[in-house]
Amino acid sequence: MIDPNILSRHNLTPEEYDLIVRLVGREPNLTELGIFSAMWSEHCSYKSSKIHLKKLPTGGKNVVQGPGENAGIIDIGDGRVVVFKIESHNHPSFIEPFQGAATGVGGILRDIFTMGARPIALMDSLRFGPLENPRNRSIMDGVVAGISAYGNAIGVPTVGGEVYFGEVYSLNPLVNVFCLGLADKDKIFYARTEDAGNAVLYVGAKTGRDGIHGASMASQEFGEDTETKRPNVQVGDPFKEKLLLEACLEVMDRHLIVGIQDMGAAGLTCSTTEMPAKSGRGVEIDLGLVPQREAGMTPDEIMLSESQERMLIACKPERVEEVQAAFAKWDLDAVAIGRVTGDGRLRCRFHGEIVVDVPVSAVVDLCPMYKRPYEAPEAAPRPTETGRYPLPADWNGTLKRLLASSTIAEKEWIYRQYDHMVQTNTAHLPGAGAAVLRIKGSSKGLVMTLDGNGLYAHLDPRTGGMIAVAEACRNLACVGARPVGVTNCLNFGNPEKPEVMGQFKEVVEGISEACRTFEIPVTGGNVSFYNDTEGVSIYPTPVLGIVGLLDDMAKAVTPGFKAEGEAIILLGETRDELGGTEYLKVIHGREEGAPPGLDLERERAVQETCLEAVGLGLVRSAHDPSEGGLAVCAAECAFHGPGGIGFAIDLQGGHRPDVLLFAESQSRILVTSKQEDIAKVLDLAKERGVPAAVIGRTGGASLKFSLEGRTLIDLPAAEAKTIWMNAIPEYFKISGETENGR
Amino acid sequence: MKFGVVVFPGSNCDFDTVHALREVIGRPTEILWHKDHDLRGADCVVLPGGFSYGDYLRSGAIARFSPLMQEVREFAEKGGLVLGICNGFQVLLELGLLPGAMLRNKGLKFLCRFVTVRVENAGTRFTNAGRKGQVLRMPIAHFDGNYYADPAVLEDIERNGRIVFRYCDPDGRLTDEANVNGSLHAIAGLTNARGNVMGMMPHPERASEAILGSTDGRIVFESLLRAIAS
Amino acid sequence: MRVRILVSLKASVLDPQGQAVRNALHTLGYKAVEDVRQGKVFEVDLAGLSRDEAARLVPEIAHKVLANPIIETYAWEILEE
Amino acid sequence: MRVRILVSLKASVLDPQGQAVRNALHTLGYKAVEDVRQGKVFEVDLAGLSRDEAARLVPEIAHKVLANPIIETYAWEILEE
Ligand SMILES: Nc1ncnc2c1ncn2[C@@H]1O[C@H](COP(=O)(O)OP(=O)(O)O)[C@@H](O)[C@H]1O
Ligand SMILES: [Mg+2]
Repeated sequence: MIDPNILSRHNLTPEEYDLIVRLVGREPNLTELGIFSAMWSEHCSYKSSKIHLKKLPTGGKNVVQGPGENAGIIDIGDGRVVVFKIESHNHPSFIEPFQGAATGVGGILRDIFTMGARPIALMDSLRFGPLENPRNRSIMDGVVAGISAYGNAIGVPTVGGEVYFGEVYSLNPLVNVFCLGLADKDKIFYARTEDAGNAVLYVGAKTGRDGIHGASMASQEFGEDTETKRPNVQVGDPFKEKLLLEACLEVMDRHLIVGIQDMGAAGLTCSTTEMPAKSGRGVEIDLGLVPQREAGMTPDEIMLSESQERMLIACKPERVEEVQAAFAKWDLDAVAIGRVTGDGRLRCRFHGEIVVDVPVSAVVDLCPMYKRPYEAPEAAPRPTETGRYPLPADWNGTLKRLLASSTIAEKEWIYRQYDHMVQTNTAHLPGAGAAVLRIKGSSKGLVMTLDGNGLYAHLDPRTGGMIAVAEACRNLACVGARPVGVTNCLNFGNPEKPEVMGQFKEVVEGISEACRTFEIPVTGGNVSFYNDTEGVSIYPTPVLGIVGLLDDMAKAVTPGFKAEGEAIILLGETRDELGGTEYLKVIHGREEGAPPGLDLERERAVQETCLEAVGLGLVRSAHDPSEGGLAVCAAECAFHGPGGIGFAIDLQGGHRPDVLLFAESQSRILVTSKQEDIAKVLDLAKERGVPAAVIGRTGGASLKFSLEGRTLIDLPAAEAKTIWMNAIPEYFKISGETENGR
Repeated sequence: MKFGVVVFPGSNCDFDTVHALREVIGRPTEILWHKDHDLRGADCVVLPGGFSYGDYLRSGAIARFSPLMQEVREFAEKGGLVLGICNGFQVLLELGLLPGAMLRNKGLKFLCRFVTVRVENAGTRFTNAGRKGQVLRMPIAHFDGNYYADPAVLEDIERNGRIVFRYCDPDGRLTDEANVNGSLHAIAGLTNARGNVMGMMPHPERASEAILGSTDGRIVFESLLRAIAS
Repeated sequence: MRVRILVSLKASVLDPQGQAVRNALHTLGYKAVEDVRQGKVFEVDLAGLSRDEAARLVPEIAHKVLANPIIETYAWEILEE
Repeated sequence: MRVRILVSLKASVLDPQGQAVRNALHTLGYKAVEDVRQGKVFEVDLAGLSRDEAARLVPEIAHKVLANPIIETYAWEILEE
């Protein structure tokens, strides 16, 4: 009855099918096959990635929960923990940008509050094709509106994020969403059923035919027929999720439940197998009791629906009524659909008949793991020979073009649509660098950032992975915070292609090496494979989410210049490396060469210098050069300062002017200090062997760069700022163009 | 003197407001559940920001039917002090305690940012701690803050000093650009005829602590303290 | 019985959403489009009501709940008995 | 010519707005209301088009701009020639 056609529709190989038959002890029926298909999909099983992910460092004295749960947990002292995680929603966002992104936010929020934490911050990492193309504009407009609609309504601030633009993302936008929650250490909840006899409750939205086979869809390439193959798109209901959030936190606060799991990918299937599997139990449910939005749903539709805003709860039988009353207060039903059993099987009844009877451990733990063939990427090309590129004739014009490039330009058009202040913890507004949140009732602060340059990882996967970690940590160091934990979202093409698997392996090893150097644990993450459309893979795009702690909020530093007449000091050094830079891409039209090199020890020394200088109160502003190099970095410091304080920087030779201005050499931080503190900062650098020099001073109304006294750039700060501010809004000026009637 | 903050399903600035009133202003503050019928002795009822009932249908439209709103209406009719912030303002409009309605922002996007507003009337119970013409810096965060009322209503509220705040530039000038959501007469806050009910789109609770970038919002809360004391 | 209720902005109230749609259509080259007004439509299933009862009920809920009479008007029709 | 275009969610797609309206009506005691689906309506003025031209143009703009074909469907009618 199960023929190859059915198998391929379920995205299972004949070998996997044979294993299923052995594990179940007979031929599975279609519902059971659907269960295996979803849970053994790449998206849920990590069957291609697990052997590599094992290399990541996950331990540490503050780690309360590493990978393996809905989110990671780090102890931040005072009886409190932070719970955080990043997730991708790339495929759904391509199909329907608004709902895809919105439900991505809904999903990551549930991952956090299902553990007992109140979500206090969201961040988003986005990749789109160039905005010259109206299709890309419309995708971006929809994605941003979707994130905004969900996050704003539920009342969790979107405090930061990042966005890059590149042709490879035209047919495959990336939408990664990060969420962080705060919990009391003694009120953490896990996806467990505990003892046999416990009740199993279904809470939240009714089940409809939404996103059926979403998990296996995220585990397939998109082809031309994708448009027609669209499953039912899930629609997010942030209002319902807000009720669910409050009700769940209430039953947890009162310790009325023993375990809980959200229903995201693979829906009821995932929760009814993972929860008992983790407790070594089974579950028996009656599918007829599952609240349904549509008439005539079949057992496999009920089991595989990805309707949003639902949770599965296990509680002691004598608590059922109290739990139901707590949900009723929030106008939600909590329906007892079954109970925990001792036999380790998932058994589902439907109209009195048993329609599913499978061992949960087979579904959850016995998916075959693959060591997919990988092809080491070609050796990174030698450092680009800078001499091949003609020197620009017009330096002012070159800086202007870079400031107007979508990847560099101001992202206010995006973050103004996000409520980034609700919950009244946002101490530094979005715009530059890391997000900074105060913790009410404490002098400590939380700092967080997302980072990942896909072009670097494309040109040299290992270095790209390392740089993503280094840069994220550097962003924290600029504020004055030390990293405490890492989550990551690895966006790649088809893992069945050896070259993609090779990129994956290298990136993971790079991340791993950098995290070991910085001694930070990876507490979780997400892998999104099959980001290919019509056979073309995206650049390998690791996105690192790093969370840091500030001991004293009052000492936090921002990137904007503070006053005229202060010294501008460059920690670190600029090297002759133009490969992979935004400058090469925008001005010379090339995406090539080796990305900037990274010496992890040097990186550490530079960050330590900055951290110590901030701790001693010697630093007035700090910002690190990234896309666009030193020139763009200094310009941003000017733009973020009050009233547009300009600067004059005099560069010393040794390299071509374009290298000095626009190279993206790592391990550099631009700080400003009062005149009387210069020597102290330089001494701190010297102690750690970090090159450091005063390269200019703040003041005036222009952005001025000279090379050994000879003017290169002299641009009115106000004019430059206008270019940088208006670049993205210009694309969306024709109001409503991409509204799609919404 | 006691505040009461109403919690509707979907309210999300309720705890921010409670925090500002209890921890910053230092006054006892009751949390009022929308299904109750009891204002718990509050001297001033605050309807907080958020997305009550998801803001489905229209912002604030469904919240107005909450059981507690009956009490709030009676309280207001007897002269009790009622402050609506953002979504709370929208609820007051839907409830008819304040005139007019909100349309979508002129840019058709949700807008979250600091704005400056000018105190138009420092004689109200919500602004007596400020000065006429004073420019206050507070955040806004809304989709539907584009105030609309019939010409007759506008004339009435103008004539009777019921406009409390107008969007202005940092120097206090009224410009098209400063009127970020396109409100008629740049209205950011107004009172009822009797002066005991005010709605405002900016969030004073988000501008009550230096660490959040402004303390100008405290003027609203401190004015209420004075009003109740006298 | 199924009824349809159309809620639209009064003619005197500016409709920024309709304007945006019109501008978008113009940008796409649909010059024949002179004006666009955007509104809401509700399809409501009613149980056990006679025509007369519906004719009393629908205007009531439209006026009280579905439309904001300050800025909106409504119209309704029966789709199915 | 004036046309009316109704855009509604496909039947199987969740309609949180319609649900919220239905719940509100129930709370207010309108128990006869069984279900509510909310959609959008556009009234569009077209200049200088024949009936046939309109019959080509309207579905095109409805599909391309007014409705999101992934989750919505549309219907249209001529209100005035
Ligand atoms: N890139 C990664 N690095 C480390 N851990 C990861 C990574 N990707 C996934 N994981 C971990 O693998 C587990 C399964 O992930 P996932 O399927 O995304 O969880 P769920 O879908 O249940 O929320 C999680 O604990 C997650 O943290
Ligand atoms: Mg999960």
